[in-house]
Amino acid sequence: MTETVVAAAGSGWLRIIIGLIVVLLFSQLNALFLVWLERKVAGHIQLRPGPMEVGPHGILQTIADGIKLVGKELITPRSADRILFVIAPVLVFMPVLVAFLVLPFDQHLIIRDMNVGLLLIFAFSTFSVLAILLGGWASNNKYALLGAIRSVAQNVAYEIPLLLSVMSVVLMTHSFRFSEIVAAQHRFWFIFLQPVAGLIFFIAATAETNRAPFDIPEAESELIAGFHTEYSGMRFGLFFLAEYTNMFIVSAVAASLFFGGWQGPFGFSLGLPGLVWFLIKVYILLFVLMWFRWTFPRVRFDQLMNFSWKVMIPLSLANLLVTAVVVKLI
Amino acid sequence: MATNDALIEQLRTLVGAPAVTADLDFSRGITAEVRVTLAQLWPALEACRDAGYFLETITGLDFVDTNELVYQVNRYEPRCRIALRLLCGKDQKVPTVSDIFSSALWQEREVWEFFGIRFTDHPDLKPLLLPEDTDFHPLQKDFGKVHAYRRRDEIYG
Amino acid sequence: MDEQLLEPVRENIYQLNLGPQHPSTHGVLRVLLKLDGEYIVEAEPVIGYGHRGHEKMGENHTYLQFMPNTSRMDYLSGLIYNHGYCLAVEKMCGIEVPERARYIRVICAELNRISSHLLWFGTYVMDLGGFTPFLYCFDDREQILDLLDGVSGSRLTYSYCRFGGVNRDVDDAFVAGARRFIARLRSRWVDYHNLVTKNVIFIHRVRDVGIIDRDLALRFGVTGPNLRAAGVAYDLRKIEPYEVYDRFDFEVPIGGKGDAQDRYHVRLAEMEQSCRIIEQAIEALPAGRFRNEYRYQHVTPPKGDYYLGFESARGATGYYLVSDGSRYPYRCHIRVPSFGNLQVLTEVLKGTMVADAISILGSVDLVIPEIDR
Amino acid sequence: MGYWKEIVEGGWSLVEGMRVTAKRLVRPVVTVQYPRQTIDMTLAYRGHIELKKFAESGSHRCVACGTCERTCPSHVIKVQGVKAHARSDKVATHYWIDFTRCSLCGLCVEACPTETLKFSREYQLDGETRWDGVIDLIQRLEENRS
Repeated sequence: MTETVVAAAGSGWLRIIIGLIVVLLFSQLNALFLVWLERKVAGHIQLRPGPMEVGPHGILQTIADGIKLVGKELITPRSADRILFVIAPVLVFMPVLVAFLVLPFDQHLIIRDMNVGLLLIFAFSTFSVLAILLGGWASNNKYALLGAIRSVAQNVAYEIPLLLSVMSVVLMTHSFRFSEIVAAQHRFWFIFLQPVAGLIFFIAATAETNRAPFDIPEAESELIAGFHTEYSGMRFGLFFLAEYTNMFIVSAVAASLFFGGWQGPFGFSLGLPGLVWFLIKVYILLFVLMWFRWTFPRVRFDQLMNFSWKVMIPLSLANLLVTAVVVKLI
Repeated sequence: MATNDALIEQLRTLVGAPAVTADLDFSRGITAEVRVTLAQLWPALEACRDAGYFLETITGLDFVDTNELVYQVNRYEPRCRIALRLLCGKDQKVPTVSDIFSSALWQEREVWEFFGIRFTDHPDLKPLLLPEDTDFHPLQKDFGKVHAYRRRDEIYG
Repeated sequence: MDEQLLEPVRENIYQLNLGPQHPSTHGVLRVLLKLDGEYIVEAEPVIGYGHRGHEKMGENHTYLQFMPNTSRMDYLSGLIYNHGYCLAVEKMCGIEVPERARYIRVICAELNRISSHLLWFGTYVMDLGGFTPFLYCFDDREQILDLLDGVSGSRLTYSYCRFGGVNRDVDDAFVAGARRFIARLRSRWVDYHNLVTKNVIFIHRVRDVGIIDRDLALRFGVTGPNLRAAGVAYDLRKIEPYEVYDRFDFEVPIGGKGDAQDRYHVRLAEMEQSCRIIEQAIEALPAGRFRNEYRYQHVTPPKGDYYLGFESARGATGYYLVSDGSRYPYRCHIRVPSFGNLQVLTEVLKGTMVADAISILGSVDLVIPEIDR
Repeated sequence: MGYWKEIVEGGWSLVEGMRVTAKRLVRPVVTVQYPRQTIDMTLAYRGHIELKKFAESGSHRCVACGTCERTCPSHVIKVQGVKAHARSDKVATHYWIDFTRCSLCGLCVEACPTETLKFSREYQLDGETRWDGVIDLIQRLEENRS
């Protein structure tokens, strides 16, 4: 059915508009669901049930929370830079939406199958750093500023291994186009061919999304709430939703690059449609991200940088080199 | 125990034998009590520090006729709690011992805010637990509800 | 970082107010930090937000009336404070305590110590960003609270000890429960070590962080596990055995360097030693009265002063009581271990990062209301 | 070599940690869903104080001696009593406690010469004003009787 809808939408503007509406709906609902899921996972890991009151097993809890957030007063600190302060939460959410345009949910369920899809995602994901920096700076709060500074340094440091590990995949497929990369994994997922790159990508992606154990820009026990210390109401809500949408995107990219996207393992689809395979993989990866968060303590800022520059980057460079040589030889 | 005796002997020579009361039974929770004067405080505490003691606590006492400071020093092993008792008049200033024991920095601030006993040469004598603009000394016996305000000899006779 | 390195950046130094409302200052501690980027140039703890005037209250209450206050200073080891206070007054008045009561007190005080250390363990890992161990510890701690609730009727501020005994007798259910708890706690260590102790992130956060060595400790009067982590076996339960501690076979775990990792290991080892004490005390628990027949309401100690030092979960604590022969103490001074343990941070925090400061603040196990009194 | 060893060992320690949390993930929860489930208080539980009802008289034995009043560190208790006639014992007519200031130490219970005080086992003691914490125990006893 999805295929007919997509086909009916045809190409061009109509497709993009419909795509955007679907993306908006999906990303919002998905983020709400993820928040609920995170709380459930956290709860059960910690031997407690998590949200239970609103809806069956608390499934509607995040919607109730969202309504509460919408209803809250938006407080702008007196000494804040008002314009930047307001822009930052919007800016953090925008690039997130763009990324959905090129994600391959299924063989045909790609809003825009660009030949630079991969680059587009990474280009836009860097935007969110800017938004965090703006938010932290504009708040005129030392904790927020510290969080913003940490965030920038961390993102710069982890962008490199992230891209280098992606490059190994690109070298193997000779393409930045998502559909081709996924199609190339028809038989073997790249996680089997590129385990090191996959691992590095996942770790760097955890850092990119500011998730524990790399959540130092927020660092609750150190910086109160980091860059969004001063944000309230839906402005905070946007930062919050963006975090979960970001998680979804990196998991989706990881699923497409290393876990065969919409394809089943070793070419067996087991009768499941591509979209289901894709979502299964994405949610498993999301679960792992949550599992990380509720298991590990937070790394320290300088250790985080050390880890990036001394371990991740050399490893990914070496991996890239080996990949290049092997690809050349074959 | 030898080291303890050595220090007590040293204190005896510093402040005079009658001022030192050794209590080896520990019946009042201390091994020795030493009465010091303002001038003897420094050398006595320095001797304690050099013998490897640490400052456990400084307690102020407010009597009708005088204030009293009790410096308790102790060592890690074997136990030897020595109380140095310093009588200081109502408006006498006490030399700070924060150069000997850093922990006195805060303890003297506490004594100052609670008893109004001033310490000379203290680098930062401001209230510790009370708000910075406090102008009363709550543990003085003329502050607030008090059960008894006694002369020193009524208790230590 | 030494002074020379800091000199060129003096003008870039800014102040950060860590607290009094901050997730990691445990209560109402405020630390004024002078920062250069993320590095701390100067740290000044500002305390007193929880000052209630316990020492003044002590002068205005009879000896017995002050007893409930004692568990409200260090609310995490309230029973140990009760215990110490009752011991001090009993020593002053020469009150004999039945054997059974003394054993019960030791058992409960050690349980209280374990619960305090467990809470520290959980909150420390939480300060470092790991939230989950905190709740596992609370699960364990809940067992202790249930046990102590069953005998004392209260879960945090016990007011359990009385002059000449304890409030209620322990029953077989308590003894069995304590045994069960010890077995349970021992079975949990494997998981705790896998989850926290061996975790590479955790190790990097605590190793060589916030070193308090012997000399520094001596200068600032640091006591308790923080001192023992520096390799000094100073435990008042051994050095000045009060109650019946001299009848038990237990060790005083010590560390080496005195960094956060040593403090962590010392506290974990101490829990095991407390378990050993409890086991022995349960084994030897004599029959008899849990309290003297005469219920002391108004005691009038003879004139003079008395100092009683005891080991709370945080270090060497002491009550200094001056009696003027009336029913009210003339002076009631409390030596609290966290006082020195916090003051030493003015030195230790220098040159560390903000993240380390949190780690150090957590590792010395501060209870702010205890300092504020 | 140490470099690789550290990476591998460090990584393995993380996996070990994740095993611990995964194990817990499938365990039953240990918490109690409070308003829906409740736990019985232990026998020793110290709620606010209450007057005991004695079988032989069907009432309390408070003689309004005021020992509890004097023992209480926080001045929570206020007792009033009357003598029916000059030679009879005093009987309490009012026994107020201000629960908001009570620290539940239990000294009053021990001090009571007629042993007419006990701890209630109530713990849901919320109120809207501070006066909701002021309870007349004698009135409460009467109400419980009817």
